[in-house]
Amino acid sequence: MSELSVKNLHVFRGERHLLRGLGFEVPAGCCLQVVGANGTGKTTLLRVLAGLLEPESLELTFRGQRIPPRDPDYHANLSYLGHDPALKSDFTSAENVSFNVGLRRRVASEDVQSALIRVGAAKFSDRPVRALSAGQRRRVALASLWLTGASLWLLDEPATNLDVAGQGLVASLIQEHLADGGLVMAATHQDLGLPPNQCATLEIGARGVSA
Amino acid sequence: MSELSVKNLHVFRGERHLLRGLGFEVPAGCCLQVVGANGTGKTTLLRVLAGLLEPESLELTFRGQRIPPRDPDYHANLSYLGHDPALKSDFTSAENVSFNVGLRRRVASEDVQSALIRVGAAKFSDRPVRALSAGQRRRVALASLWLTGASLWLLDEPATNLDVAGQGLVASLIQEHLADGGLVMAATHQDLGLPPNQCATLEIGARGVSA
Amino acid sequence: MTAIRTSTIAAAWLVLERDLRLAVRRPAQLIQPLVFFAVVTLLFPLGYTPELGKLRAIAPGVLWVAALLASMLALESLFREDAADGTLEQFVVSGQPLVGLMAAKTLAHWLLTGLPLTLMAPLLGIALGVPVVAMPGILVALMLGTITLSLIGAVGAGLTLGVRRGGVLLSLLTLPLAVPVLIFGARATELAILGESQIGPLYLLSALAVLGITLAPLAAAAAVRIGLE
Amino acid sequence: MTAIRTSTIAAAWLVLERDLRLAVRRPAQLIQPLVFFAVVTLLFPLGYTPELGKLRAIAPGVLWVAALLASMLALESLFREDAADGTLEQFVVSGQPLVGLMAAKTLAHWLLTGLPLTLMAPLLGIALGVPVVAMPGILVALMLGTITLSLIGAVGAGLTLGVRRGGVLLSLLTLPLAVPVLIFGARATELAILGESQIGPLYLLSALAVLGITLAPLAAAAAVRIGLE
Amino acid sequence: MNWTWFHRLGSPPHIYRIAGTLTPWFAWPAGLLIAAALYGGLVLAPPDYQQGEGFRILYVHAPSAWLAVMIYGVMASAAAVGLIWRMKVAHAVAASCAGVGAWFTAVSLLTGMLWGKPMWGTYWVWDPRLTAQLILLFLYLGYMGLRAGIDDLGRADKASAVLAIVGVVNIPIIRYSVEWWNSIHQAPSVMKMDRPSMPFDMLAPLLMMLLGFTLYFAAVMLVRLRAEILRRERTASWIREVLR
Ligand code: HEM
Ligand SMILES: Nc1ncnc2c1ncn2[C@@H]1O[C@H](COP(=O)(O)OP(=O)(O)OP(=O)(O)O)[C@@H](O)[C@H]1O
Ligand SMILES: Nc1ncnc2c1ncn2[C@@H]1O[C@H](COP(=O)(O)OP(=O)(O)OP(=O)(O)O)[C@@H](O)[C@H]1O
Ligand SMILES: [Mg+2]
Ligand SMILES: [Mg+2]
Repeated sequence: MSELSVKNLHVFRGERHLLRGLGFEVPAGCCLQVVGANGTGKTTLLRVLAGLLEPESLELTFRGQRIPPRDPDYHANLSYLGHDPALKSDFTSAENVSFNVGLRRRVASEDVQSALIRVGAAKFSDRPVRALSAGQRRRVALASLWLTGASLWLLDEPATNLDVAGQGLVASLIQEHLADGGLVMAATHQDLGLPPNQCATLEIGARGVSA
Repeated sequence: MSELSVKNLHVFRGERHLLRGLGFEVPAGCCLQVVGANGTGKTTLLRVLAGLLEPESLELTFRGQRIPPRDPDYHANLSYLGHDPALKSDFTSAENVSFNVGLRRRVASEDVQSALIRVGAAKFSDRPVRALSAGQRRRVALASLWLTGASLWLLDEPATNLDVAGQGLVASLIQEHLADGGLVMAATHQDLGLPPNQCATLEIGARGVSA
Repeated sequence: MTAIRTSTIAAAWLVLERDLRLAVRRPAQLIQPLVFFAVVTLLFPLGYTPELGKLRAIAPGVLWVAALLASMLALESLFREDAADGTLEQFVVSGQPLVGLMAAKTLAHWLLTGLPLTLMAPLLGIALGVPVVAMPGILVALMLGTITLSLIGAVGAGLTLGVRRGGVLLSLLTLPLAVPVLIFGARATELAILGESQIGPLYLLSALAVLGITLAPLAAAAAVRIGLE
Repeated sequence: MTAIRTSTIAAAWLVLERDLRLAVRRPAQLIQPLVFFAVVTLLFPLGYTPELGKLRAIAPGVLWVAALLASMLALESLFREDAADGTLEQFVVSGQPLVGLMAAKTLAHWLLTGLPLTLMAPLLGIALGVPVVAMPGILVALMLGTITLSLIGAVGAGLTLGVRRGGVLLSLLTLPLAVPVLIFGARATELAILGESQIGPLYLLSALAVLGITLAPLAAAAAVRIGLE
Repeated sequence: MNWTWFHRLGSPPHIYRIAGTLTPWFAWPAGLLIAAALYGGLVLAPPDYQQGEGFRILYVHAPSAWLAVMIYGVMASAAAVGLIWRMKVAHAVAASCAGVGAWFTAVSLLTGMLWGKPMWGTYWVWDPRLTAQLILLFLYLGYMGLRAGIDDLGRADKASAVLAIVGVVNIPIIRYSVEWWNSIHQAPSVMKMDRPSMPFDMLAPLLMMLLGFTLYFAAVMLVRLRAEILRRERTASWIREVLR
């Protein structure tokens, strides 16, 4: 049975009808990799599902339930990682992660530490984020994502700024999450190295773009 | 003969001695790919060479001339593409490119148009940048880079946000630039597809990092 | 991983605590509103006259202009930073009611600017020749007024996020919205200086504050949601 | 590709033209300082007294303080956006003398805030009981004074580039430096209202403007360079 | 010309040592002078024929007011040296001056206010000197605020140096304009301070106090400088030797 199903998704950006009646289904334990050329609407799609953008129309079903717009229970179950990683530059990585996760669920500081170790951010976890490089920040953002415990991950180019080891880290985080029965939608051109039965590809924009 | 030679480069960030006596040479028509794990100092290196960061010490030679800090002629010969693409969201791509290039050299609007065509940005060149996707913005930034006519390109993760075709575009822009006798330093983990005689690799951070 | 969801109250508290902690990270920033208030106050004698007798007459206006300006300067940055680094996005995605989070941010702003300004006012009042007996009345008026200014400011700041989307007109509305606060506040201050009863304007200031507390977080949340799209 | 390098003048002109064009695209930014100017100025008749005779006495101080604060309020946006989107980086990398580009940005700021404020002053002056004959004198004084204010402000804005939430700090740095402008400007305005000769203060205002024009762009360029590191 | 002395002057360990050696040479005379001046001022000097005993606060008030201005000059000069010759120690000197200068300014303001209450019946009057002194305090606070606002030390040094220099250009202008402002309004200027014919037994303690305060400033500045150097160089190897 599909955990997440999207039907009849229409989105306008400016005056352009960007996504026209898009529909797809994602079963539990599966990653839907969203691909398409620049500007076809990958980010738009993820932001709509994250509730950041209001679509013209959308029939969204999650775990068999019709999801109305701005449903808090649905939101509690999803985690969105966009281009801006929501890090306060005066705080350390640990402080940032505790805040970002704490907004959703109670979290102990040991959990935060172990998450930072998991993403390879332990070395610099006591430095303020302003003194971190682009890739180091990205890792801290991944730690928050991992720790929220949400079952649906919406990832927009998660591997940006990461080195080769970091790209492997993203792949393994996703694999682990899928193994736990989670759901991932990732807009990325990177090969996630998933077995074919765990990974579907959604190509958007072939038809959907008018410009 | 080497066009660009760097010797004795020392950089501190905060209290950490990040680059310790780094030195290298780049001949004309050659691309130096800067690699290294996240946080080893790739961005720092490029910013120092672009004159945005003051190093503790640096002996820089370009085309056989010792370059003092803040040398306008050196700057006129280089082009830097960093994380922020210097685009005004209220301007169209064409307006942005004419401004960014115009700051350095006179440019006709046909040249701007042909540059936008070259990077695949013609379709959306009349839209304000705020209505562009991440990858589309990146392409506009590449158009400025290409058009400045500077001989030394300093590129920090130029392929970020780009789709597969866009990554190919970056590689081909670099190749063309090298063929014209230009010089490129690019911090990227992407394979640029250059013949081995045109591409050297500088791995930093193996030793240089203390944290 | 056991996941105990954070309650709305706890989430709002977290936001409040975070904003205060961010401010404490830079203690210099805590003092700045106070010095700023003093600097603005200084400008009026310099522009007008050094005579305390005459200054007393414009003291209410001076104090309230300074309060308005401090509120405006500090508020814009409060939201802009959160918008730029993606924090507001995460607020929306978190599933926590945005209204509560916005209320917390507004409260943090008031604690960091409105309250210190209020407490500082007596000192500046003295420099403007205000008699000491008037101070309690001025304190009460500023306390009520700055709360409303923070609330109005939060809506304005939310709206400026979405300025591009045609919120132009709305963002210009917030300043005029502050005008009633300024008028009643200045009037209350004037009455306090004259030693007369302030009941009327204080009553109106409280009414504005109550109205603000009920409506502003809702409006701010709506504004932020629109601004992010 | 033939590469005719852009001359410094042409580059500065480009920057100026771009800032003006950007402002026209986003009229809200243009109007906000004006609304602020009006609200602050009109607060005094509302809060203080409706008697034109008394208002006339405070008019110079009020006009100048309001102009000073409005100009400062608009300052923050002068550099912040350019710093955030990487434009200032490109200025530094372009090899064009930063001083020229900063001078152009300052001029743009003046054209977008100082000049409109000046042009708006007569209207507000009338509301404060200023006689019409005084207007030309007031216009000249404000014109000269706001130029210096923009110049001082550019230095302050450059210095606070690397400071998060620098809005309040910016005003803390610039307001004390602007004291002479305020004093001479208010005096010139007072003399204009009294119908006396303004030569003295206008002369001093011009001297300040000349000093500012010579030194401020240098300081602003140095500040920006430092701020980007 | 031999510049080695100049570069040695710029080396932190060298300055650290010199500062350590010099401190007592300033501190002791400062203490003695201040004690003597206090005795002379509070005990020996005759009460003022107009102001009675209250005038004795002058012995703290006037020297701190003078010092406040002087220290700003020192600070700006050090900042300029740091900026022009890229000398980090000079920046450290400027940074160590700011706090002391702000304190002297505050002391002059506070003693002035305390004095004002009996003299003028109010704590505050918009007198030109008072106003200029207040603005000076704001300049100091702005400088310190800017330093505190920038996290990178090198950037904080350079940015605050630019501010200090801009400020020093402005101080005379500010003083002049404030005088001018006040003379126009002819406020009831109660502060009649220009009395060239001050009797010697009133003047001598004043001058001693001024010298004492200056030496005191030098001593405190050096102590703060040492702390500042330690903070900045905490990763350098020579620190470990010094602290051993
Ligand atoms: C907040 C209040 C005050 C401030 C900020 C203040 C400020 C100053 C300053 C800056 C100076 C140095 C003068 C110069 O060289 O230009 C000074 C000196 C002096 N002040 Fe004050 N003052 C204050 C109150 C008073 C009061 C109430 C008196 C006594 C009536 C007074 C008497 C003097 C005298 C006698 C001198 C030294 C003589 C001189 O320099 O001419 N001050 N004060
Ligand atoms: N402002 C700063 N203050 C102190 N340290 C800093 C600052 N900025 C960066 N650093 C540190 O300097 C090091 C190098 O940063 P840099 O951005 O050059 O890395 P990078 O090689 O580009 O990494 P990435 O692949 O993540 O982009 C990092 O370890 C970072 O933590
Ligand atoms: N605010 C906006 N107003 C109007 N159109 C917009 C806006 N934002 C984006 N668009 C347009 O919507 C389309 C989809 O944008 P989106 O960011 O979703 O693309 P994307 O697939 O994520 O591209 P990329 O690979 O470059 O990130 C683009 O063509 C873009 O030009
Ligand atoms: Mg995208
Ligand atoms: Mg980098």
